[in-house]
Amino acid sequence: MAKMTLPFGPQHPVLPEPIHLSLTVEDEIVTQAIPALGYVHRGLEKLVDIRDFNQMVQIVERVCGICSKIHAMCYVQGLEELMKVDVPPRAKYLRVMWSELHRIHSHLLWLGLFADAFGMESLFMQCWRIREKIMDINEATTGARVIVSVNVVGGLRCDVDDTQTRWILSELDEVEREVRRLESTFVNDYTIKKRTCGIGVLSAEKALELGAAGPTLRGSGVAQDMRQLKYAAFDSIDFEPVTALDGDSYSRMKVRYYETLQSIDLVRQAIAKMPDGDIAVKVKGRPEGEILSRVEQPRGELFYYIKGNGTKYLDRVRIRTPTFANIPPLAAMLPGIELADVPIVVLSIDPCISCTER
Amino acid sequence: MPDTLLFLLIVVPFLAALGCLLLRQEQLRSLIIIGTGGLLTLCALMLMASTPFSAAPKSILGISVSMLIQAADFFLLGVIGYYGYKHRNLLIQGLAVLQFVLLACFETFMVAPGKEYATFYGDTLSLVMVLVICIVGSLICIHAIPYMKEHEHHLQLEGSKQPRFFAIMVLFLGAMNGLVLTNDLSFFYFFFELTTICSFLLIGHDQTEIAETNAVRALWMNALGGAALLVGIMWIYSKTGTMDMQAIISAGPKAALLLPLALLCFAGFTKAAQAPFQSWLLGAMVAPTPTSALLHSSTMVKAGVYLVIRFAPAFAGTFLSLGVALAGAFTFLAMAVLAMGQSNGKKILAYSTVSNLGLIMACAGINTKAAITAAILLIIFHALTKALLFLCVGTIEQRIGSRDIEDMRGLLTAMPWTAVILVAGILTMILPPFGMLLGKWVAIESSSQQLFVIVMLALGSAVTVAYWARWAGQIMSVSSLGAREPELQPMLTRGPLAALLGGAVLLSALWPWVYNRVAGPGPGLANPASAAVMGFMIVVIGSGFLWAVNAMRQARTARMTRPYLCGAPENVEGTYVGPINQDMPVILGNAYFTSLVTEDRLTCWVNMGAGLMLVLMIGGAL
Amino acid sequence: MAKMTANILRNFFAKRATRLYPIEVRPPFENSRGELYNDIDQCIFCGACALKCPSQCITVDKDQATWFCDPLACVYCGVCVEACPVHCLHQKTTYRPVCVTRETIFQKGVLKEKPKKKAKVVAEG
Amino acid sequence: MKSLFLALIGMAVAPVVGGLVSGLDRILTARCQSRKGPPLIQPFYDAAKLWGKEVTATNPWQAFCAVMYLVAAAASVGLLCAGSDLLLIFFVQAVGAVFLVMGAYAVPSPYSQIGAQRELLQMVAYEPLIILTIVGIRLMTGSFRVDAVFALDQPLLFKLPLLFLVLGYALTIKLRKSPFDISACHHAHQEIVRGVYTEFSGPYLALIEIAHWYEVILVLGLVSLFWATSIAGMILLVAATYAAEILVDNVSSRMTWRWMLGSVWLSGLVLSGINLVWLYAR
Amino acid sequence: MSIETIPAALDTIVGEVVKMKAQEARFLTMTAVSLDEKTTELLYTFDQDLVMTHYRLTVPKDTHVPSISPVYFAAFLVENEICDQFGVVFDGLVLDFGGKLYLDEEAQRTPFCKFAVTRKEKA
Amino acid sequence: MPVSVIKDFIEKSRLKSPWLVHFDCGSCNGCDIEVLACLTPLYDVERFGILNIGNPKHADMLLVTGTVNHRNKKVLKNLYDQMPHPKVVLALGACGTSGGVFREAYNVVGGVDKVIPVDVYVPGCAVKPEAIIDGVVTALGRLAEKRAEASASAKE
Ligand code: NFV
Ligand code: SF4
Ligand code: SF4
Ligand code: SF4
Repeated sequence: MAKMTLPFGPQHPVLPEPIHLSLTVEDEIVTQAIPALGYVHRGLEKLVDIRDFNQMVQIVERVCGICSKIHAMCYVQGLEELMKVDVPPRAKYLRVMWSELHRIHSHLLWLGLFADAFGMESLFMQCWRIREKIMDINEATTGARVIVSVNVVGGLRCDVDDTQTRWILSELDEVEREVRRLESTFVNDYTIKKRTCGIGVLSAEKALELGAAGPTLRGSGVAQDMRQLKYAAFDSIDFEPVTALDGDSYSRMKVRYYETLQSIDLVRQAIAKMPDGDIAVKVKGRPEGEILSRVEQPRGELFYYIKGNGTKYLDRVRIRTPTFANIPPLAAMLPGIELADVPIVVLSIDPCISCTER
Repeated sequence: MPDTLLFLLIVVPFLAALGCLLLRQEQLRSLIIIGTGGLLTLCALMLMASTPFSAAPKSILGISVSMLIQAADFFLLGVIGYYGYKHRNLLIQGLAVLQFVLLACFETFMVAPGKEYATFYGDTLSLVMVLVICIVGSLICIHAIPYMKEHEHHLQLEGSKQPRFFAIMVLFLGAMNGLVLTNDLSFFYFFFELTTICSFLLIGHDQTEIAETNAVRALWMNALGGAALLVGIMWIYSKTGTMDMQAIISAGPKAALLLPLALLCFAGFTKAAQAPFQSWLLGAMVAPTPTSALLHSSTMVKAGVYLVIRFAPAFAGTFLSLGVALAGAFTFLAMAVLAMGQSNGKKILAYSTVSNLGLIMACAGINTKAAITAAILLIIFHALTKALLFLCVGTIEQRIGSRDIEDMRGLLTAMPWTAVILVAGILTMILPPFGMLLGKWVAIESSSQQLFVIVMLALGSAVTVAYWARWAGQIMSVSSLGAREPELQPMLTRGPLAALLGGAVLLSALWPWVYNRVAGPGPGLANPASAAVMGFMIVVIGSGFLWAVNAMRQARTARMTRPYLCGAPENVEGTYVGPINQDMPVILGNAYFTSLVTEDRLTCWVNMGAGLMLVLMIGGAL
Repeated sequence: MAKMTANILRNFFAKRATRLYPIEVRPPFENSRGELYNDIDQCIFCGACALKCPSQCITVDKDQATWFCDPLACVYCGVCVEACPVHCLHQKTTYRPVCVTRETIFQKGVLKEKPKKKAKVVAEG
Repeated sequence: MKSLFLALIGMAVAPVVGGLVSGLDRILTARCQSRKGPPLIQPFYDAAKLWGKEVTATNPWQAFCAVMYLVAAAASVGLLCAGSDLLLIFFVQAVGAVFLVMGAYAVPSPYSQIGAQRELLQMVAYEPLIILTIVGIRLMTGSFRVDAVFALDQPLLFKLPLLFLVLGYALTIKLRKSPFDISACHHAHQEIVRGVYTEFSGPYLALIEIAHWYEVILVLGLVSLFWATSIAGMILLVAATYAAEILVDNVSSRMTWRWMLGSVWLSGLVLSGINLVWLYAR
Repeated sequence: MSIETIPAALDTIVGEVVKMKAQEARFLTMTAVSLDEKTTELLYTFDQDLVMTHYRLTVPKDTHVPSISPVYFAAFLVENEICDQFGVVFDGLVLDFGGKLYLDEEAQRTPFCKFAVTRKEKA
Repeated sequence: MPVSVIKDFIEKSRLKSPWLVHFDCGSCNGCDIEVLACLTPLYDVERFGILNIGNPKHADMLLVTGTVNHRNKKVLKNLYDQMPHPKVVLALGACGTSGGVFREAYNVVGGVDKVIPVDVYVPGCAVKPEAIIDGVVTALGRLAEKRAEASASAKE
């Protein structure tokens, strides 16, 4: 029957970011989807040649504005390991706190965008309204809403005091109440289930084979989370990965929804267990040798390869972001779905193109 | 006066056919065809003045008319049998033999010379039919002159088969005229069989394998109808002892006659290609387009609906009537849905024909005065528009080499004139204030008392709009003005198209008058589209039309932009820069709902449903 | 759907969340990182800020005693502020206002007698 | 003469009221999302601005279609106000719908093409329902005319409750509200951008906006017929229906056309069937 | 400090990867580092239950490397990226962007290779 | 109604109903999410009649975030050309205004003004929603100025 080709992106209102999919549809069923990247590629890994390893912290933070804090954390953790720096414990807990705050804001953001993808504008508004509280916490504690820029090699740049932590906790209570209010909507709503259940199914084997990461992997029932590596202060924080079994868009949504709640709990734990003390140590020397660093981003496992050569300029930084890993599963999921479901499936991996292309 | 006109309307085509066969000279043939067309049109118009009338010509050129018909009946059956034998089709042979035997028995044993009655009769219904046959039919024949030339040129035939083709075409008109004017069942039977043969010959005209198969299919289905008709006639005769149609009809519904009338309706259903007999008409698409146009608009299928409408008063208010309504409405809906799944332009037209005839049948089945009026109005407007659309598609096909509507995308650049005519034609099919829609409106209003019918009509009419609008839309789908080369066509191609469209528009504008003329005098038939309402619509929509034309003219000078393709740059028109910086073509296509509407699968269900309806209809008559 | 309806209705009857921005301005958080300003009298034109800036948007000319910053390229990270040895560089709590043409910050001070450190001048290409 | 006068008044007033209703709709929707929302006359600002924009076109035929859409929508409102035949009103509004589709088809952009196809499917979904509703009214009043409704001494709603629900389906589709904002959505966050609207720009989009206001009035007019016995009842019913539409819009996601066709035809037919059978049986 | 790696050669690498797949390891990524003007180093990283395994492959300039994307579909993206940035050509890529995954004509070719580098002052 | 009243209303409407299209031109998402945040309840730019219309053909304002690179500059240009006049362009964030931290990366062209004329620069990294609102207001001022200039020069 009559086929149709359409460009999906680079500028498409459903996609906040410029990615392009060349879709072929027949009777509104996608038969082929070829991705095209490169609209966000800046080549910032290459900036190691002209920016020293300290300046690179600011640069890797700007790989992506949504997960910027965790990028920096991954990078500095790698360097700290390479340079054998012992980070003070308080800094570790603070890192957990901010990274989980980041996860909350990222997940709320995504839940909103996902709601928008299936056309529920009010839910989008609701999620983003809640998210503003987290943004306020960010700004109040770090000085910036989005690119919080708290990490430096050797620790952190800023601290929180008691009044602040109390305020954070009370705000989080509020956030939790509001998020829980949406639980039955996200999990039980008829129209949402109708639009997401069984759409874009990725079995556990397929997910592993295609190298999926993060909620996309956990939505298929694989309990793998880099926080199990116990980086930063995760060694003393109770943590159990959230999973869902069906591997469809609905499962991925559920994973992210419950991770939001989990992260609220993790922030609370981090604040509760936070010891007093310094937040940074002075770092001496220059990085030399190579190191790998992995952390869990909102979208999954982030991987940094850092190679230093004894000068203040690194030899190579290689960033493998979770979305980079999730693009092949996406490409495998698209054929066979309805055109109307394309935004849902695309968003269900929570794509972040600026991370992917750097 | 009517006698002369009758003679001219029925006999002249026969003579013209003979002329076409014998005078094998192109110019002369064209002259004969145009002349016959003109004459028939004139006669038909003149007949308007003298309806209703009845006549009983005894002899024609000195031969007794009834004798002639009797002889011709047997001859026709012989011909059918011959073709059945030639194509090794046992069913046809059987049907021919059966009818032969039955007819022989009938003529020899049963028919007693009864009292005198008019063998020809004309009322509004027949007059409308004659007008449609003569005017639309002639226009089709005229359009066929350049068309067939091109057609044969394209096929690279050695000897021209045009004489035979045109002979049958004009003969067809005569047969149809006879069919709608006769008042004698035996005459009716003759003309009925004659149209069967003619259509068979026309469908098989190209003599390709597929053409022959389809022709044979048409033959057996129609022969089946013929047999049913014959049995019905005999039955009626045995009950009433007369062949006088008016006498039978005006006697009103009688329980005893229901079954034979059901058989008559069955014959009508086969001829009008109602489900489950739609396949012969779909198969008829292989014939050259003028044939399709003729079969679909003014002749053949209209004979089927004519038969049912003619006898409608004889079963008004009975269960049979309801059965006809249901079967018709079902066909209307089912064929519309099937048309949704088609991209072959001619097939869409074919399904739409069957669908619209279903609507007409449904009107006949509803069988109130308003409904019958609706049916007649639908006949008129359907014939005009459908002929127009077929001729357009034929013209387009000869130019672009395809009848697929996907290939007609952006036809506006390639064939601006025809494209506009085609779109206008489609719009007259589905939109007010044009006749088709107004007819449908009267139909729906008159069916409001019958739940199932109205539900199917409501669904069907929505689907109808969808498949037409889709086609019309994509014809206009062009991305930039580009250089439109002016379209060159022979006058004989263009004239009929313009005349048909003009006719449809004009008659729509004259709707109140047409309606009153068709409805005739009588109580309780308020015209839903009174002159005031029509006036309002014509003024508002008409001035809107002028504004729109003006806006379109202004838009010509506006800055032209490229279609929105998510910002992907375009290097070459109709492409966008996709992955690997390659120019990806923008391919457009419609959804044909392959997952829902598969022709094969659905047809099977539809046929079963329709068969059930027919059983219900005939069984209900018991 | 029922739950969502409850949500919607709660929203409808609750106070709206909108802050009517230009009319109603929330005071910025006190440690918000905003626009840079250089207390030029204090500046010793050492160039530490220019050296450390990840965006390389500061140019210091120690001979001319000028301090130049491209505020449109500045990413408000505050690294320069932390790097300044004499703490003459500050960040306001608000961002630089929007502008309709490219603007730059150019400050000229007086050369201090003895720069404490020997600074390197990085010329912006 | 009187009805002509009414028709003209209706055609003049409808866009104003329709625009205000759209503005109110936006405010209420914003409130549901705990936002402030735009000013009430925002739709007029939008339309005026669009009217003043540069004229760009991809195909002049678009202009034709946009004008015809507006004219047909206005004519149908006019006929409604004149108390004319309900089916005719419906058919005239279909003219507009068809021209909107053709306008969307006129541009070889996949988005508007898919939008047009879906718009057709939406028509396929809602048209039968409206016809059946009209038939229901006809069974109550014995006539297809609007003015006959006003002669009743009891609101139609009492006898046609299920058909009113069915009409609700049709309205949701016609007003382009979730879950049926499938072919075009008021905001662009949809896989086909703005569907049928994608390729109309500037003044043509303004025309379409205005036509949409007419349609809002037409639709609300149909709703008001269900309580034609008192003005207060009419207003109340219209307000309640519209509020329900806004609510449904806010609490449901956008569905796919397959779901729409299936559910609308099925539940619509069953509901109207029950109601009609009940009417026939009486 | 250096990562523990298993050395691999051009002709064994695909076999090793197939083995990893048989063990149901998850393909993480590949990392390319330009060692000097003439050689590029490829690091294949796999993950199994949070433990990483690396294969190190050193490729001289202008050598074609067999693609592992037929084994792990997921590798197509990173191989294309390396092709873009380092000019390493992979044979048998399932989806080959031909060095245009990220970069258009106007941009510098193979920007990550040493020979393309103009290094700013070194401290 | 005199024509001038309508004309005035149209001119006023231009300032009352800016529809925007947002193009992420290789931004890090930091600015993007702030643009989206503007639409959400706390900032609710629909108060000003602003709609994120997502389609250049309907838009009056082009919001560009992020650095221009070699691939998306063509898209940017294309989008700009598809917008009907009158239109304004806002460059958001350090990246949009100048290229920000990525200015020197190999695939970065620089700020938005390297490709299309920019009317308003909104600094920040990431831009704050308030700043975006300020930017839009400034842009509307620019629009009014431009219209006034144009009509003045037309009168001469
Ligand atoms: N989470 C995350 Fe990133 C990273 N790294 C990734 O794909 O978001 Ni912008
Ligand atoms: S670091 Fe401080 S003192 Fe040195 S140049 Fe910069 S502003 Fe001046
Ligand atoms: S704030 Fe950051 S980017 Fe701005 S001038 Fe200082 S160091 Fe450079
Ligand atoms: S200005 Fe900052 S936040 Fe905005 S896109 Fe650039 S790096 Fe990201």
